[in-house]
Amino acid sequence: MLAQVIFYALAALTVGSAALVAFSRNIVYSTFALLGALMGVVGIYILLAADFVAMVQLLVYVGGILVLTIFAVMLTAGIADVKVSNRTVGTGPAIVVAGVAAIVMLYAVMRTQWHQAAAFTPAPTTYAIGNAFLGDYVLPFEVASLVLLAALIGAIVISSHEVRE
Amino acid sequence: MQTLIQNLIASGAFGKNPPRDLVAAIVVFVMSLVVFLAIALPFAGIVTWVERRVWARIQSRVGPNRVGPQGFLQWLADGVKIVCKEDIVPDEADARLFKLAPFLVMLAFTLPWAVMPFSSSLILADLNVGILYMTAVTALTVVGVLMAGWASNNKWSLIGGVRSAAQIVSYEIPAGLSIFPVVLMTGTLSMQGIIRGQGWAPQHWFLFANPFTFVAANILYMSSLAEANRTPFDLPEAESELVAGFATEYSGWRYACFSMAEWGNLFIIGAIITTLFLGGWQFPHVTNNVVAMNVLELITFSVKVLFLVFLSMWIRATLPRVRIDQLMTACWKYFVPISFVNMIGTAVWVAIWPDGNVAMGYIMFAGAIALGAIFIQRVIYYLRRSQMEVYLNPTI
Amino acid sequence: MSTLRTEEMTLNMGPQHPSTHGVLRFVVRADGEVMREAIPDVGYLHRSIEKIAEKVGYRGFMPYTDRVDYVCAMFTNQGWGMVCEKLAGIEVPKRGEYCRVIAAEFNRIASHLLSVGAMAMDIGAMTPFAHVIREREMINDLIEELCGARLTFNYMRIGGVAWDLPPGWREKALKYLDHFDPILEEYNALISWNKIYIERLANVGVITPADAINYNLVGPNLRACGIKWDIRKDIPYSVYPEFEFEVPVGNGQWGKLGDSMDRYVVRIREMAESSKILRQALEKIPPGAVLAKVVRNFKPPAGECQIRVESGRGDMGWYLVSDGTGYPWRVHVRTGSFAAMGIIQKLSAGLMIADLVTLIASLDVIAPEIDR
Amino acid sequence: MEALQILERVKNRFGDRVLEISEKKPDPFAVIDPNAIVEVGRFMNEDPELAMDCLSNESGVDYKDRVEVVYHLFSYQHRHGAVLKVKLPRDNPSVATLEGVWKSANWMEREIFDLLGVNFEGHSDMRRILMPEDWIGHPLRKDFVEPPEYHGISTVRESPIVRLDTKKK
Repeated sequence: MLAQVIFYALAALTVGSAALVAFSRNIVYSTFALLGALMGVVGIYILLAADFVAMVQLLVYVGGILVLTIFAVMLTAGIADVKVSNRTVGTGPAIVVAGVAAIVMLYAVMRTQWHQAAAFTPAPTTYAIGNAFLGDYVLPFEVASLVLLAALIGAIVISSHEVRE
Repeated sequence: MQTLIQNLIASGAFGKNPPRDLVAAIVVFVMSLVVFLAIALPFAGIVTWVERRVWARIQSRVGPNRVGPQGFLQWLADGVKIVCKEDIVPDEADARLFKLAPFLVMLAFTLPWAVMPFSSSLILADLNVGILYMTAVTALTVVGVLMAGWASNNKWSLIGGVRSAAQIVSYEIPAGLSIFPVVLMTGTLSMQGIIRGQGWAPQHWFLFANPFTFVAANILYMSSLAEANRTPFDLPEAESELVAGFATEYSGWRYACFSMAEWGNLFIIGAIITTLFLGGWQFPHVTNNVVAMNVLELITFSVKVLFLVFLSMWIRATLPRVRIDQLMTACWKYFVPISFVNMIGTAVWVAIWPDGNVAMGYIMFAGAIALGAIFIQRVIYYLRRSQMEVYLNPTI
Repeated sequence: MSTLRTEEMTLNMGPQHPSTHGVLRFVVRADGEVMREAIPDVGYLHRSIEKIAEKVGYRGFMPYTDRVDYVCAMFTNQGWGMVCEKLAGIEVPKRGEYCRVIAAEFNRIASHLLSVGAMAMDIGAMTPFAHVIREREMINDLIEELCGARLTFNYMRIGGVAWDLPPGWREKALKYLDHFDPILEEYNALISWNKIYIERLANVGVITPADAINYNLVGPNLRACGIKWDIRKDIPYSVYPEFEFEVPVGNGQWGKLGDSMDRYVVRIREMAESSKILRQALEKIPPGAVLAKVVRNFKPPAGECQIRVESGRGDMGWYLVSDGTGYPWRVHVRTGSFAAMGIIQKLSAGLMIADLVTLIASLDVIAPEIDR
Repeated sequence: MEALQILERVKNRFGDRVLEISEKKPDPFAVIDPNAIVEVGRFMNEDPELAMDCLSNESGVDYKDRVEVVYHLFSYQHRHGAVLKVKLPRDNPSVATLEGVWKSANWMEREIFDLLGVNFEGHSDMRRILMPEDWIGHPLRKDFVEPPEYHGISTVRESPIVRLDTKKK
């Protein structure tokens, strides 16, 4: 019961913040609303006893990606004024796309045979995640690392090119 | 209220043992409050007084010495004064975000106290991912700072906020990477687990476990200073350039929130480094009395942390501020690569000596003592030289 | 990628800003942290001292000269005294000149100390400021005993100085110098050879020698560009030819010639030289009168002349036009800070905002001296 | 070179455009035709024997019947100096700027413009420098009368010694 209350509260926080991100006319509000959405996800992870993932979510998404996003937004033209706002563009096509996506997802949700997992006792997940990464899933893990490495090198090449110009 | 709780119990909201779980929840809540009100807030306050006194000593001044014995109650007086001040929200500011920002900063300052390992039993929650939690929640500060910087609608504040964001995001990488050598050696992320992996004697501390951890400890300390906006990395609030950076437009208790978080963060920095590298609360087992042991451990932990806090005050009083490009260069060109080397080096070291190398511990401890002796000798040399009694004005 | 364009930000720095040394204002156009341009806006401390001179007469103007540059007021005193003496052909007694030199050199040390401390504060270190103020207070104590004032001295008169050295003052001054010389070493250990200081100052705000002359930079700012030029040595006045001292020049040891670090180091070295001059002056000071006989209603002959004094901020030019009455027809002071401010706009392009602060500090501008 | 020799050299070069040479002690000076001041300045800057590389001082003087701009030139190379003057009419005085020869002229000319109202033709940034932008008049003119108030701030003191007790009503 309490778990349900907390879950719905967190879900409301996540969805509400996400809606604010989408609908706010102020780009800075949108960015800061992301904080609520990401924190809601952190809460849901904790509720699911995924302690490690929750912390990584907090560290990477809130501490890293969110701040980078804000940082990028702060470099937008005219940002020094608090009354910054952004226009909505392409409302019509967006509604069509969103509608189609909603229908597909609803269909999938209805068709899926949901089964409830048995009650579990919270246990540390760090070891399990570590073992999974370097055991069963070592290939995907390494491939992902390689992709990231390539992206890093690409970023360095592009930025050094810019500097030379 | 009572009916609500009874209803909640009746509905099974607290699991199989309603009264026990409810009590546990309330105890945790009250303890958090007590820890916050009884430790975090006074600590942040007292540190302001200590800092001003230490600073004054270094600058050959007296410092605040009027309120209470040796001016000890100065922090209370300042606190009362600042809370009584008018809380100004500038007309042109974005009032909502402007008011929200101090809370976020305070949140980031409060959350780490939950896993603060004061002693072997005095810890609110020995989280399985304690050290990760600590670094993750302190990262929330930057969101508050950015919010304050933008919402103030002051260009200097905005520059302060953007500087702060760039700085904290960058320095989180070497700070995070410097934690990994210790995690590699202990195989746990729990605060207590890391402390239990070390001994009470300095040669058993992770600081002296191998050369890589020693470097990692130094990088972690410097990066933490940068994350906490302390000199020489206090660019976001550089008085001489940005006036007070993101806090320029704040006044009254909202400003107090920022400064309190800043000073309280010193304790958190000290606690992280003490836990990871300085043996935490480890104290030789001198008595079987649990309470006495805990008190001794608490004292050990506090002394180590306060030494690190004092060190940061010393640094602040001595060093000038670096420039933003130098700050970034130091991080990306030096700290990050060195941190990676530390990680790999520690991994190799652990592979060769899985149980650690005690001889190395002794050697490094001896080396550290020698370095410290040279340093203290220099300090005494300059102290002697500046000893002087020249008062030219006959009226003094 | 060429379409990517960042927005330029126009910042208002000052007049109430902690590191604009009084009330200066800069309009800074910045691209992020890098400045495109910093346009100085002065005049917030304009009191029309030159106009006041036309109303208060020759003797009455002496206290006003203190306010031209309150950090080293002895030199403005001396400048006004010298320009009047030159026009009227008054000979200052030897002891009077010595008193002037002693007071002025003490004031130069105090001025440079303040400059060094304020610079450290602008870079972000608070401690050096407290330390230099401690030394400066002792100098102020000495000068207070000499003339009764700590900031706006009004010590000199047309034809000499107001009072002779008090009894026992000479010994005190020498004792202070014994204390000061090692302290200077301590400053070097604390500030000058600090890695962060050098990194912050070297290669910042580089002025070429040609620019320095063209923009009429004077004093330590000029010497830092490698030009060995000191009014005390090259257009000797007062009794300076009787003393042995070096003229420190910048050598670009830490970066390019004429950068902020050079300006800083020149000031530190000049303090040591001033101390040398002071020792010699205190040793050699002859007995006699300190004030020439000047008629009470001082009226120089009609005419005009200009003199140059080496003040703490460098060559200070006093231009006086007299019409033969008891009131000067026109007084003009050309000060070092005024010229130094003129070059900031040129230097600021491409610097960072933090560098502007150190640049102002290294040029050692004093707002009242700019505006007068 | 002595100041008089310098002025003679300028006189030889420019003839009657050097209107007058005053040998009066202590600082002799030459009065230059206002139309020729830039040429004279450039010559004195570039001539290897004079090499006046520094405009040490530039000030304006109001003589009630005329306005003079005084140039104190100086050579770091030869360590000698000279004084030039131009005499201008009191109504709308105007002279060419020396900014192109010596950069230091920029601010000093702005100051003269601000305080004495001399217009420098060709100056890159002819704005008031010390006085506020909206100030009326030029304070160092001899006939300048201080306005009684500026933006509602009174500049007049009723009596040199204001007795506080008598002011209270």
